[in-house]
Amino acid sequence: MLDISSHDVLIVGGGGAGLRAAIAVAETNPNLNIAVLSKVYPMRSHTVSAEGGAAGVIGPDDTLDEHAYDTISGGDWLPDQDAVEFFVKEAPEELLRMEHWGCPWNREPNGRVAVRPFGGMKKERTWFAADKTGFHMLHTLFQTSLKYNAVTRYDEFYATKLLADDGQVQGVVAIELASGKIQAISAKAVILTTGGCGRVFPFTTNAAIKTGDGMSLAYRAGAPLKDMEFVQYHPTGLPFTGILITEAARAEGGYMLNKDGYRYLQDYNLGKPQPQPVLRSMELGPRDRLSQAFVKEFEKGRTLKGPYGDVVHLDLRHLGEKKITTKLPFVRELCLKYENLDPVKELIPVRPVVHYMMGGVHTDTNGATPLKGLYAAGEVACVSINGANRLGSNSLTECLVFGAQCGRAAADFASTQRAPGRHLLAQAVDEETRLQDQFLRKAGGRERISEIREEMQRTMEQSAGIYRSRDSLEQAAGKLSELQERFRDIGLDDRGHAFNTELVAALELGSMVDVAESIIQCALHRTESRGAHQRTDFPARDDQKFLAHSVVTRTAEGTPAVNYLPVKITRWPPAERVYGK
Amino acid sequence: MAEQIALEVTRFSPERDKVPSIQAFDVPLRKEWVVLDALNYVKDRVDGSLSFRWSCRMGVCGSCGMMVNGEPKLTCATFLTDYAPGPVRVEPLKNFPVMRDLIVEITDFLGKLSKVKPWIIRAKKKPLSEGEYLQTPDELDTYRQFSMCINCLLCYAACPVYGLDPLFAGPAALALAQRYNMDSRDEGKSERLDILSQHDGIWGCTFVGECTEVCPKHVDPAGAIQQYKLTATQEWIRSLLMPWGGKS
Amino acid sequence: MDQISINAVGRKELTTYTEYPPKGYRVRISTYWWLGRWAYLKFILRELSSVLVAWFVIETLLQVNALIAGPGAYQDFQGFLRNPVVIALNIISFFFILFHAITWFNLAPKAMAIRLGGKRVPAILIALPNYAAWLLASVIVGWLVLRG
Amino acid sequence: MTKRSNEPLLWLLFSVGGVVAALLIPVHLFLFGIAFPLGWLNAPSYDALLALARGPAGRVYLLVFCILPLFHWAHRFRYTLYDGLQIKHLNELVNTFCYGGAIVGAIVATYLVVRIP
Ligand SMILES: Cc1cc2nc3c(=O)[nH]c(=O)nc-3n(C[C@H](O)[C@H](O)[C@H](O)COP(=O)(O)OP(=O)(O)OC[C@H]3O[C@@H](n4cnc5c(N)ncnc54)[C@H](O)[C@@H]3O)c2cc1C
Ligand code: SF4
Ligand code: F3S
Ligand code: FES
Repeated sequence: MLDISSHDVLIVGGGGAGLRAAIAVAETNPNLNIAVLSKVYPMRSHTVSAEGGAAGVIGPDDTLDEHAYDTISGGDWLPDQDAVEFFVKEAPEELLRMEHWGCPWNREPNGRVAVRPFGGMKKERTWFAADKTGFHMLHTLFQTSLKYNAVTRYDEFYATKLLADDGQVQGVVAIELASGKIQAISAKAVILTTGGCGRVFPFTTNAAIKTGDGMSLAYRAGAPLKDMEFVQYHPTGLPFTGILITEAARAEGGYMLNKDGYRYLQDYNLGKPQPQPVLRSMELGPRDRLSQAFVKEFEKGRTLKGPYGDVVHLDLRHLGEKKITTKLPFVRELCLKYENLDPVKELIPVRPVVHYMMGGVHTDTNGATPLKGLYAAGEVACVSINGANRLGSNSLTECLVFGAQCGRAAADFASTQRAPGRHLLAQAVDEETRLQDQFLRKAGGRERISEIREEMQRTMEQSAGIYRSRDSLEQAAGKLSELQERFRDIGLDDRGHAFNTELVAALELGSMVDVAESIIQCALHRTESRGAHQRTDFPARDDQKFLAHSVVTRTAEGTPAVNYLPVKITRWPPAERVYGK
Repeated sequence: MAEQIALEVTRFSPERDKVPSIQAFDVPLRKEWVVLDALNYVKDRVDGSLSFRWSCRMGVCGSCGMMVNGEPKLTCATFLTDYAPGPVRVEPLKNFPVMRDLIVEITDFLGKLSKVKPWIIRAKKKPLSEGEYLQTPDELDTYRQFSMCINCLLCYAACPVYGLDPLFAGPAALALAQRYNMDSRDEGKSERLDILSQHDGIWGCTFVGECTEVCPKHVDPAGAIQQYKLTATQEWIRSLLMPWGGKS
Repeated sequence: MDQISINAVGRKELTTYTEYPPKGYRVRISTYWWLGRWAYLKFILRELSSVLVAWFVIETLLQVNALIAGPGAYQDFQGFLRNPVVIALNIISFFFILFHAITWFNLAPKAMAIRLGGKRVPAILIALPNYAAWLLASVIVGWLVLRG
Repeated sequence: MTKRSNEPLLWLLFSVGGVVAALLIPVHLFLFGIAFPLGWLNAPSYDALLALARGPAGRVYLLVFCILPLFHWAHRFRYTLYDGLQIKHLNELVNTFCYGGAIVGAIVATYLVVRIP
């Protein structure tokens, strides 16, 4: 029989944003009954992979305004400036709170928290825990969350649908992976913190679980997605695996070299090479610019051929063994392990890889979406502070600041609501029938999950990569609707209930195709180049028409419809992005 | 055709099977492939019903622990070529109940983790407005090693004591308890000691030491537990000498 | 391995779920688990060295007893010690106890995280004094006993 | 203390016993158990040995030498029985045997040491 369990606030996603939200709800109103639902055990969430650090103003010579300015210019004037101001103001306090909860931040000899420089930031303001910052933050949050008895965890539950009543979101339907049992979990408020969707692309730093489920859940429930065309490529991923070599490697002084051993970034308006790292210059320029420079170098034939596509080199040798082992031990470990080379003595082959989604579910600064009762925070959401290009180390902080903020908002909202009724059960029964009909009980089904997934990934890489054009995007749009069609004919080998990971893979693929379509549509409509969105047919930024957020909603027919929302400007009028000065 | 290697994996479905069995697949042997890539190859191209956990593929999320030729390993950090010419046998982590194919039940560990109170305990909290707790790099260094645990549970699969007595708190949970004990910001040592000096806590460990040998993150849980025993004994002597409340 | 074929799965079966927590399959540990891995065997041998420790303590107590009983009894006891079986047992004990001593001194640093000047003292620096003490103790005992 | 059990005491005895056993037993065993019986070295005379044992230092030494390693044995053997034979459910029996044995040994040792003329 189908079950329903109810809570006051339900958080879908147990990563940095989700756990921070759960603690915020518990601290805002200790009487609330909180649930955290996650498709993997919370400490497996992708936040665990973040390496470099989390930004927040701490130094005496730094100011909130400078952090805001770096973020806004880094985002090519697309961030909402009220959101950014709120973000930079809350950031130091949130990071400090992590310190009080036990996060092992690196320290200065006098015992104060240490900070390091990061790409696109003019001051040193990135807090770090060696090069495992996300790992330490996630485990600190998870372990701290264990002390709150009000939190019920649904570990290894996969959310398949948002329950909604009259436009108000009141819970989810989820599969308990261990048993295959389908459950309705109702709540007065739901917070989505399901992370990003890098897996839509073939080469990505993102973990297998980053399949855009939350974006698709919200989108299908009628919530708009925002700025989906802005996909961040990180300039330094390892070929084949896509494993990230953190920006901290460049912040500590690493060089980017082309096949002639030349620091090619000087040719792309990023400043003049200096032996020491210079903030907001050369290797410490923003990620979009660095990734674009790679493509230009490739076109000039100045990259190196590798078995997995072209690469350039990241050179850390001059930093010396001591610095590498104390500041970048994980980088060395990863290189030794996966590339069989030692960065102390050898050059690291790197290429741009998909890393982060600037876009996501549209929310206000409280994390509230236009759907009543639905909130979102972290990478799944788009507040937006990242605009057209996120600065490294802003996103871990974003998870904390907006995770907490939306936890508080959802707690307040839930306190005023009555418990949803059992009538939601009917929707859950429908969902169960859908899953059965579409996957488990269906006869036949000729398509394999992996084939559709790979075709989708190839399409996205070719048409919505670092550079895009109308032709490539239109082609991709056609291809994706074909894939949507073929997806309906998917056949599973596994019809069992206990831990049916193939069913999960199918559902994740469904989410990814949704997200891919919204990326393509937004990219097609934005006929300008800004930040991470570069159109070869429209190479200039167009503030007249596009100082605006793309907002994509699902029409009644299931197709995406794109509209625009103005950007909120407070104190920083649009200007040219200047680096290397 | 590229070179092949035989991959033998455990299959088990609680709905269908009474006991697990072994199934063999031929997979390509590629230089850059880890064991996890081979499993994914099978899942994507041969048999989609093969179930296993994985996520980060970079040795940090802790979900892909399995027995590879009898040794507990992170399959995303274990290269296939190290096992050429094969066969490579992949089994679910030892000492845990098998739920499906290569997936084991680990809620036991999560319960134990909560029990050791792995969070900062303080008599009086410092307000945020007063800034951070100062902690020198040396103080950080005393516990950093124990904070590196990714909860992959390879150590539980290697510890015979845990296999024999599932009540034993086990290496990772104890190492994490010690991680907080050694943190200069924490004041919960004696609270944790009350829990962990029971029989199923630190005293269950007989210092087999294999936990440390298999740990992919060099956490050294064996060391953590022995140090903990030493601390517990010191505390015990102290409470003998000062029976009227020498608890620190 | 046979898959459940698609058509064979009836509607009824699909709505019966495995219970939660699902019954996992627990592998029983073999009585001979300690033979399964070289490290486990080493561990068991290390632990069993304690039996030979106890044996030698008993042997020593017997010797003390003989000492109390007078020169005649003491001579008889020396005869007992010359019994090949006893010698063989002692030789085996000797190796076990050497094994105990070496593992003990090597593992001691693990239990003692001694810090000097903010850095953890390397294991070798803790193990070395142990070995030195061992040598010293052996020399003193040897000298005292052989002197007479 | 009741709550915290007597494990710390047992562990302490085990550890100290382990140290004594590691430091002293090898040389004793080599001399008395191997070298003298095989005639590799000249055994001390009865009188010399008695002289060594009867002094206060000799007596204390013998007590330490015998009692602590017995507790070392008791602790280790207890866990070896638990794990090797998988009989943790018989723990009361095992504990009585092991620690009881060590206590009896300690009493015998004390009795003998006191009686050294
Ligand atoms: C390799 C790498 C390095 C990075 N380094 C940095 C850095 O140095 N600094 C920085 O600021 N940022 C960095 N980032 C970005 C940052 O780590 C992420 O943006 C951030 O961690 C996202 O956190 P999150 O809480 O939003 O989502 P996640 O941590 O991804 O968590 C998502 C959660 O949602 C759950 N979930 C998803 N779908 C479902 C579903 N259908 N049902 C149930 N649960 C579901 C998952 O189980 C998981 O618990 C890095 C990213 C990568 C990939
Ligand atoms: S201690 Fe090591 S082996 Fe054990 S769970 Fe932690 S990381 Fe894994
Ligand atoms: S293997 Fe087990 S017995 Fe102790 S030293 Fe490690 S926990
Ligand atoms: S997949 Fe994350 S540790 Fe192996």
